[in-house]
Amino acid sequence: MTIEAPVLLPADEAAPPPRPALIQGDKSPADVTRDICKPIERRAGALWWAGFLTALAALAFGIWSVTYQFMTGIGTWGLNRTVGWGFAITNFVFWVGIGHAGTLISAVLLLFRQKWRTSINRSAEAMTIFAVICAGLFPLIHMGRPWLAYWVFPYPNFRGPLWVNWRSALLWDVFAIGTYFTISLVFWYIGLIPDLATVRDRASGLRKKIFGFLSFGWDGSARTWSRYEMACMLLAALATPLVVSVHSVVSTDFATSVVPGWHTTVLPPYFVIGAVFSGFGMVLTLMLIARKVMGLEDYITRRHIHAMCKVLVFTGSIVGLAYTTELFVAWYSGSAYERFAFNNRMFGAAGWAYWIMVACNVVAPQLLWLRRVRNSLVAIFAISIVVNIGMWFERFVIIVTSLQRDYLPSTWAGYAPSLVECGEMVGSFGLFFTLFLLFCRFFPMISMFEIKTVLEPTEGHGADSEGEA
Amino acid sequence: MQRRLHVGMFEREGDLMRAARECRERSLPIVDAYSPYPLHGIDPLIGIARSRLTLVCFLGGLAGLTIALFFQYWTSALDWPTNVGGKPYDSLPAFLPIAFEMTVLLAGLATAFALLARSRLWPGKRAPKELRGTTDNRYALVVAEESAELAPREMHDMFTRHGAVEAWEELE
Amino acid sequence: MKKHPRKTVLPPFEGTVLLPFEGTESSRRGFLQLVGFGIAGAAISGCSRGPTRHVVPALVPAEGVVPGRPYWIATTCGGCEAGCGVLAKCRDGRPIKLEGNPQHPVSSGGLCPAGQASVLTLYDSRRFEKPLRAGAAVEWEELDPALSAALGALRSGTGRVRLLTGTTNGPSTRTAIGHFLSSFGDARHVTYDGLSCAALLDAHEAAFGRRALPRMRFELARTIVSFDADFLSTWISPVEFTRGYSRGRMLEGDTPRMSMHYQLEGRMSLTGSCADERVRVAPHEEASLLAGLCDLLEVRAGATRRLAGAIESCPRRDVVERIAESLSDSGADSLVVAGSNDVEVQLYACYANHLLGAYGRTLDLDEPSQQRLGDDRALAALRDELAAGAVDVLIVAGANPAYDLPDLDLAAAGQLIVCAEAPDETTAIADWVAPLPHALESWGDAEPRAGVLSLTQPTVPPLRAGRTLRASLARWSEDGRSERELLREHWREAVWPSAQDPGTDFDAFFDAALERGFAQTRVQSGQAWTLSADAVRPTQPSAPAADALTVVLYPKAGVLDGRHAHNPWLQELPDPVTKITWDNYACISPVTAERLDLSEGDIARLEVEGDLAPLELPVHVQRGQDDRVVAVALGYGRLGTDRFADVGPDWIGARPTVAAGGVVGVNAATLVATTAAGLRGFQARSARLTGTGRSSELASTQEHHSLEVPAHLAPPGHEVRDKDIAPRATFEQWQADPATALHGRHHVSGEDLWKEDHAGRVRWGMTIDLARCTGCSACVVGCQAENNVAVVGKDEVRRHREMSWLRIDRYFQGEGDAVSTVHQPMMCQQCDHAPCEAVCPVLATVHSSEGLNQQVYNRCVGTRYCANTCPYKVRRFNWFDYEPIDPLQAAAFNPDVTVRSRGVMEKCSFCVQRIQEAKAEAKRDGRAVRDGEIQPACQQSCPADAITFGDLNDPESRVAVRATDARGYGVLEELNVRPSVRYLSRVDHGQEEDSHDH
Amino acid sequence: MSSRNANILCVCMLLFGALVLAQTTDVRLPGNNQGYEPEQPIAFSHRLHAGELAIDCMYCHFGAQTSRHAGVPPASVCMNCHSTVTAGYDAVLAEREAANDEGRDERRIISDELRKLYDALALDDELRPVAGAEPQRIEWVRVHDLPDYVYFDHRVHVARGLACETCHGPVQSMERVRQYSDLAMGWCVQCHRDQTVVVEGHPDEHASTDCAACHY
Repeated sequence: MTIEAPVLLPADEAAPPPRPALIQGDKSPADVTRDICKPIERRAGALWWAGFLTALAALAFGIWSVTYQFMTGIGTWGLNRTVGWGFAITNFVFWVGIGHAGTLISAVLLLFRQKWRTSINRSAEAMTIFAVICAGLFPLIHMGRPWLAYWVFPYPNFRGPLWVNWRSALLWDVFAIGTYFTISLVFWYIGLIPDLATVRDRASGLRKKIFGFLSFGWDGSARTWSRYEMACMLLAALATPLVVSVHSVVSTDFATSVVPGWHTTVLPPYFVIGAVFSGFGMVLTLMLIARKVMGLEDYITRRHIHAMCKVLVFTGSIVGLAYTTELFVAWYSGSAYERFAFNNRMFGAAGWAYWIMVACNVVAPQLLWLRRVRNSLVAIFAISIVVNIGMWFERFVIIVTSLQRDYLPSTWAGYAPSLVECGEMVGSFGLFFTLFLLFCRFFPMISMFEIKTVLEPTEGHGADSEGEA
Repeated sequence: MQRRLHVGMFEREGDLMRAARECRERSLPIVDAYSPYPLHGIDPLIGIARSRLTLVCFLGGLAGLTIALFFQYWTSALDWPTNVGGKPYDSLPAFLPIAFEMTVLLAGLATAFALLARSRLWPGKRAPKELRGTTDNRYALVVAEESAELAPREMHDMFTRHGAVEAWEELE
Repeated sequence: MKKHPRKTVLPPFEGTVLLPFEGTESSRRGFLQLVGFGIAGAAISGCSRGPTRHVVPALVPAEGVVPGRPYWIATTCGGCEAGCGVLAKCRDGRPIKLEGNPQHPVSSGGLCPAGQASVLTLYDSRRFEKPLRAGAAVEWEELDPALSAALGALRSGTGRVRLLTGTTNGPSTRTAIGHFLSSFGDARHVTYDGLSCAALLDAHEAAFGRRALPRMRFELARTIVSFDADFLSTWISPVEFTRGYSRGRMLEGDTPRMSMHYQLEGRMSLTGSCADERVRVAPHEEASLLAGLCDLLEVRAGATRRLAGAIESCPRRDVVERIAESLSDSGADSLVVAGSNDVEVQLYACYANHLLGAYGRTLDLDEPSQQRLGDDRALAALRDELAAGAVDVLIVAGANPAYDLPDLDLAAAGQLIVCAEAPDETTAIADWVAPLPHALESWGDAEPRAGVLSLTQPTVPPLRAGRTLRASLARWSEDGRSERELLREHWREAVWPSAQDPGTDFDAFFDAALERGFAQTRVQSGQAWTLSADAVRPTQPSAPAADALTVVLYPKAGVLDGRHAHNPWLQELPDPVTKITWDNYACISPVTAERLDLSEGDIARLEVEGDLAPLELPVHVQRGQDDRVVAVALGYGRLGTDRFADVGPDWIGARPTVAAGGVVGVNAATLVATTAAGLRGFQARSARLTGTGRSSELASTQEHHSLEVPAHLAPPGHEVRDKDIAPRATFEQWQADPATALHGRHHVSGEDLWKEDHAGRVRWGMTIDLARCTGCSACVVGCQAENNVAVVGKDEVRRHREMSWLRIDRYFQGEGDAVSTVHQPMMCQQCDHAPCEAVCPVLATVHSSEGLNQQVYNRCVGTRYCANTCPYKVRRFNWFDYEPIDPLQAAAFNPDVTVRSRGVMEKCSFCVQRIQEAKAEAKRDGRAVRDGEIQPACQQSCPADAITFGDLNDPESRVAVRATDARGYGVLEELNVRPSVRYLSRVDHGQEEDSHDH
Repeated sequence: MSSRNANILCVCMLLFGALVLAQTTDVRLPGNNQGYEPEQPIAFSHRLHAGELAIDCMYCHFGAQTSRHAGVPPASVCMNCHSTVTAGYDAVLAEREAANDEGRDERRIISDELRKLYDALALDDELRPVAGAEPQRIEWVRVHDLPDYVYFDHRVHVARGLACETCHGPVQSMERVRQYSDLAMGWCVQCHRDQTVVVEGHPDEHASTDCAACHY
């Protein structure tokens, strides 16, 4: 049941804002509620079903692949004694990276009071969580004996007790990813509570019960809001160094080893910025689809998209700098193995992957300097896809080309993924989109209460309107 | 002792703020205000003190740091010292990443739980029905009256004067 | 789902000890029952309480045998005719590992890959369970009377009986054969060798009047010239020769020595890869080269010029002159050997040795070798007889002529009686098959060298129905004595009287011989051997058509002439030179490959002269091979190797090792030609090689064959990685400065960022002397047998998922004649600062207080992170569960080593089970472990004594002394991983390398 | 509000109850077979042999001194005594009395359990081999069964003077052998940490806590 609010607003007499409005269409809070709740209150459209079934099919392929691999062995992958990590860890790093944009948008931009984030932060955070779920699965399934994966946790046991190896970067991963997932989930859910209450108050029947349960009895009291804002600030302040730490820790999987091409100190910042870059690529992809499919053009405006394009150009350039730095350090190290590793990365048997990476990550985003490109949604969408592909290749290049040719020439080998590995990669995309589409369908995918704070003022507030979100 | 609560329901943020300011001027204790989004500037009018969540967050983080560092040291150097790659038993630099993650984890969880506990929010809790509109586009102001010092329609009139679409009173 | 690695599919056999003597029917059944029980038990293990497990003690225990305690039985290896002495390590009544017998006069402790692997053949379920009559199983009780009757009928008449065997040097068997054949009017014993050395024996007959194979003493030779003789790998007695060769290249002690080794050959052999100077020659040039050499030696020796002017028509005169100079400098301390089966070539080699005075020094005719006795001319006579239908009964024993000798019409014999262990090409056409026992379950003897009598005794009651030839012949001559009695009687009558140390009591003598595994008899010495120089005549140079290739047929280490083709360990053993497994192939030089437009793995058609069916086989491009030669390995395409269709894991991407109904490799024995002299020629045919347009990926364990990195990727000055991985110096450089090879290596600071707080009392370490290592791969199979290393099949090897804990990295440098080769055994380096340990999240690989890099299978969750960070890439991951193809072969598992299940990492453990065993024994005796008491399987099997193991913290220990040698270095030690394996850099007489100093 | 409190109380009580139950009853993790006491094919009494008769453990389990496995004795070891002792003393006395009373020669009494041993060895009542009968193996049930990836060596522990009871418990008072210790890794390691070992010239060294001491 919805409450029809009487439209009492007078005509907008305020001067036009200096910049295009964040939210278009002169929305009132009631419009916001109605618009954003609409997709979750009506039946799903054909486009949603098409996307959902496709994602589900991909997920099913992934589930078959994982099941077959668990029953048969890691041998169903294309790995060998030389290349012990391939698609799985590439996908792991890729997905962790994807997650970073969500946290960046919700936490870092919150701290910097960037108001344009309000339209995209909810779904970006959801994307983070789903991406981290996809990421977390890969270290699990890449284990030879995944049914013993709980051994990586330091739980009390009857083996002495025998603990875990705190010096292993893989264990750091467990804690970093675990913390990242937990904090992201908490942050996301706390952000959802007021909106869940909104949905609750518009709903009836079972739906009301479910959202009533999920909204924790939220009533929008000023005392709660006060604490709520403080908590969000604190969580944002925690999430900001956390997001930097997570990909730094992931990079130590490589940086702390002796493999030439992995063993390099530039990796942590390189990985973090790459993660932000790839994450924004993915956010752009999703937002461009979502605004179209869910009819949210008024909320995710060109201004948002332009802002994200700027981030993309900026981070893409830093990524380019990181690639150059890496080459310089390899040369400057004087180590023949390091130099060889990078020569091989560029001009060796798998050199094509390196050049795909450079073309996608460094060259393609530079097109966004052009206004024509920036104004074409199709071009932006294409670039965002290209960035995703490029960043996937970046991880592939780092992991595989370094392992393929290390110290002893006798053990040099190649790597080609198997059907099962491809199935698991496709499956992870299937899982990601399945979860994301379910999220779009059942949760308000734009933060209503935050949008309401950034609506253009409809009347003079005087001294009252100083505070902004 | 029973109090009378006067509730004014507004449709514009500014209306509520003006009503609240008047209450403040007339020293009428504002119990709370309900809004679809945080209202800035309302805290001093209601008399909400700065939240102590910061302290909770700090203590949570401190606990995480301490537990992580001690536990890693205890398991690696005291309980079962194991030679791992020739590294010292007490490999402090290697313990830092996990110490950091645990700091963030416990700080974040402590903050979140403190928020829920302090605001009395839990799964399945029922929200007051009367204020339903405040999660959409309405703003409610609740003013308490200790003893029947106000004229019966006085509060209602004041709320309406500031643009309230609804106003009522109830006994607590 | 299986939760934990399985130790073995057999229970620990508590108390089920079987006497190492002649088994009875019931005990054999009991053994097999237990094997069956064990497998059933393993299949259902893994639950928390698990099934009830039973302990089945023997009712009456065998004397001195305690369940779970290993014991050794000295016996003789049955892997080939070399007759190496072995100690069979037995546990709970069955042999699980063969080790070289250090006291044995022939092999002195080493054991070759084939010998190591022969223990697996014992547990081969293909072996005959019953005699066969025309392919149908019968009982011995049916076969014996029938054959006795048939043979008895021939005894009275004029029937022709022929016995065709491989080299049979066991005196008791030879006596039995002689006794058996003498009862017939027309009976003859024909001996042949699959890998014939008949020309060598015939040449000595022509030259010295006695058909004998001299004992070759490589340890005494200062200059060795080998014409295509692969004496370090497959030729006659490789273990003995390798030991001698390595003693001749001794850099320790007061008088370091380094023999000069020239190898002239067409293909690239393992021996050639070890040579100081290697010259590529085509087979048809060998005679001219040797004649030219003899010509020069005649001049130098001042002998009658029988070959005057031969040097003029010699193809590589410069080389021959250099060799002649070196040889005459060494005088009698020289050795010229030739692998050719051409009498002319062998005669020249004889003559050269004679001119040098090598007979009596490096060549001993007083104690001749009996490791090859085959006579190809007798074989040719048999062929004619068979063709004429003139053989009434042909008995074939311990040989597979239907495969080796495709031109022998066996079916033409009136009756074909075959004695064989397992089905083969010959038993398939036999009228009667009388099963032979495996060497590890039979009584027997061998005389590999005159005066050395090596005993064979059972280590397990017969698992199958086999009966030795000696016993069968006796039975068919109505002699009912048991095998042991037959052997003892022969020894009492023939051996004891001439024994070197007979004692007074025969029983004591025989028991002592059984305990040692051999006895030595007195041989006549000081006999004057005069060479009748008339046999030496000038050669007629021959040259085949310019563009034709000469086919060189050669045996591969392991499979040899095909007798071990059914052994999965040997099929998966990488060829020491090509590193290819599970196949034979046509080796051609890079130049030839380019000329013929063929590349690695292309399937080519090999058309040979004569009306022989062409062979289609994949091409392998081999550096250092002569451009006019195509080399193909013998021993492949064997019947019954279709058993390997099932080897390896079964999954959707699996490609079978052999197609259904197919066999491993291609049979090249059809290309063996019979030369004009009646000898079998292994390099006699010329051929053409053409591409078919198809290709098939060869299963090679090494993809990049050189220490050279691709030029366009190499940082300047680092085009070759030899300095950090395998540095090398010449003997002269070494004499001037023993550390020459190590100059210009990376600086190794050895500094730590932290204080070392883990010093242990003991630090196990190993040294590997690359100046001694020949790359023979005995250690690889020894390790596999000791540590239950799985066989994974061809497809998995192609995918670089071989499981071997110990591999031999082989690097070539240079091209053509200038190819130099490094063989570098590579296993876990047990680094003190192991990169693998730091990365394991669950502490599944940590360092022990004794310096071992431990891998705990049951803790491993299989992240493979450790393998990624291992700079040596020696960690092996269980991609699947690998089941043995033959369930019975699970009995060969070492019960002291966990069998790893899928999903866990494994690697060399320095044979920690042996360390633990030695420590336990030392504790029981209340003493410390003695230096040398612990020998890992690789060290034990090494014929070249290249590997030393021990406590590096004990300055007196042999390993500590070797580790401090000036040649010592750690591979990649500049990474500061502190490997516990120290390599001693290679020293040889090869080309001097310019040491690039930094 | 009160119903919520009641819910919380219920959960707390349940948790407490579970805790108490875990403490008082013998709750073990999967894989822990402490207390396993299977029935054996022959009701051999360790209480009688090791306790009353005080036969040394090593007399039967001779492998413990020289081998990894202590071993279950072969039937021939039983026959060292049981070729003469064929029944319990009480039964023999009763037969003697009965024989006295009835004025006949004593008969050889064979107890039911020993009958099984003789049957296995294919011996008749006079302990002579039965013609044509094959001896049968006795399938004892294994009590102390370590996982396959653990290598425990009896000989080292016996050589160091460790008493059998330390791990196997008071076997001399057990009618049927029971697994006394939990044999978990923590139990092994605890002892290895406390125990010192004397090695020539290196007096106080702990028993090894290296992984490879047991796992290889």
